[in-house]
Amino acid sequence: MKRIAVQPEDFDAAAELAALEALGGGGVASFIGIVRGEGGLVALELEHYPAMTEPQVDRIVDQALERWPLLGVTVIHRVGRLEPGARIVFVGTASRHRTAALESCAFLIDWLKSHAPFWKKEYFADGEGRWVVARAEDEAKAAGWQSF
Amino acid sequence: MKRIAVQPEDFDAAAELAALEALGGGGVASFIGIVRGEGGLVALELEHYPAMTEPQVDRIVDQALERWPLLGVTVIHRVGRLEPGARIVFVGTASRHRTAALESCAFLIDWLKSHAPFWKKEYFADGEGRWVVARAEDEAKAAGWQSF
Amino acid sequence: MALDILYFAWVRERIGIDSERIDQPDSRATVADIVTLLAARGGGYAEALDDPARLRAALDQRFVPLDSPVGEARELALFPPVTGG
Amino acid sequence: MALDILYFAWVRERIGIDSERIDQPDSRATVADIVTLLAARGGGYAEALDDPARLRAALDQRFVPLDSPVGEARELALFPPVTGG
Repeated sequence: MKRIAVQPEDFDAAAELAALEALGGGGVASFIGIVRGEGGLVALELEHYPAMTEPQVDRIVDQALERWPLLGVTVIHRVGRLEPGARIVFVGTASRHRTAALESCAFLIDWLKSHAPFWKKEYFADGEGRWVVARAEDEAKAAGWQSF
Repeated sequence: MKRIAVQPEDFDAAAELAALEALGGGGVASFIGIVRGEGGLVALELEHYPAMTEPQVDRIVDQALERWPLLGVTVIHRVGRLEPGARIVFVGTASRHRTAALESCAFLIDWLKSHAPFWKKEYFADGEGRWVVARAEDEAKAAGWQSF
Repeated sequence: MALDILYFAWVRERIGIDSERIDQPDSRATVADIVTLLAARGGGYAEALDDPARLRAALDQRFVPLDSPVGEARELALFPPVTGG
Repeated sequence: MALDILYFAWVRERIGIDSERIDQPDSRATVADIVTLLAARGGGYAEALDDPARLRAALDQRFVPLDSPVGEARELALFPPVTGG
């Protein structure tokens, strides 16, 4: 099972997990990213490159499927304006092996951060907007999987 | 937040995730273990050491809390008779940092496998029961965290 | 002093009971000494306990190596390596 | 041949448009050559594009290094390093 969605709408994490659990593997790992309301942040705006986003996420998912014995992968990434507490991203993996499920889940979120065409802009109470700067740490984390 | 439960009843993964999401961190990682119906398995019986189980899981959770900056940890482990497709265990972690959430989730499931007093017996269609043998691989995985 | 002994999984099944109380022989006795003592009873005890390498133990609900002295502990549990998660 | 150029995030904001079509100068031109060409327009273009080290690019929806030749590509996207997830 491969499920990829890029959408402004929220998602139902329970339904996504249930679909992965139903695949008959022994383990389902998931990661949910959430907007933090720190430093007076009032909203996050997620821009993306529509023609590229889904094909690129699909390539990342295919890499995970090549690398680990997975029964299912789900990636949902939201775009548009999101408020503190809102979910941004869901990554879920199902496998017969817990290590495969957990590692591939970590790989997918690391690669989404550094290899998928999304850009975050933070808005604060004073109306000011600030583009989030890519962290060298995230690049390094994604690069770490190359030699894995 | 620290939530530990050892129970025969199933759990509501969505409610557990929602509680972790509400803690204000940026990330929630989870792992759900499920009974696989392979080789004609009809049920899994989970025995445990009641006076020791919760205190021991609590110690493992405390180690995770010492090692990673976590806002919340939930561990639910079922006991008794479970059929294929049934959930066995839920581990969920919330943190400001996705890596802390993912690593601590992997640590917790590895340590539960090798450091919590549960024993699995598999029952097959012919009525035969077979105690699951601990895998050296699991011991090694748990030991790997020592030098982490 | 009395020592409660608990058995789990196939150790429990082979011995045929899940717990019993014994008189602790000596506070300097190790878990392994008690395993040897019990195995010497023969039958299910020998079957369950004759290969200490396959056993794990807890004293007062804490995992311990088999060469640990029982000391003042009130409860000794004997079982195979755990398989939870 | 026509080349569609797309801008994202602060590159888009500084230039003030999200896309435009240009005549491709030469199929041997690299992405960096086109960035230099556009930056030479000055104003928002210079502001957005004068430091290629801060830019990333995609040709026909595939990430490429800035020294890649544009070749037969129909769409070039210019943007800062991505920050999704």
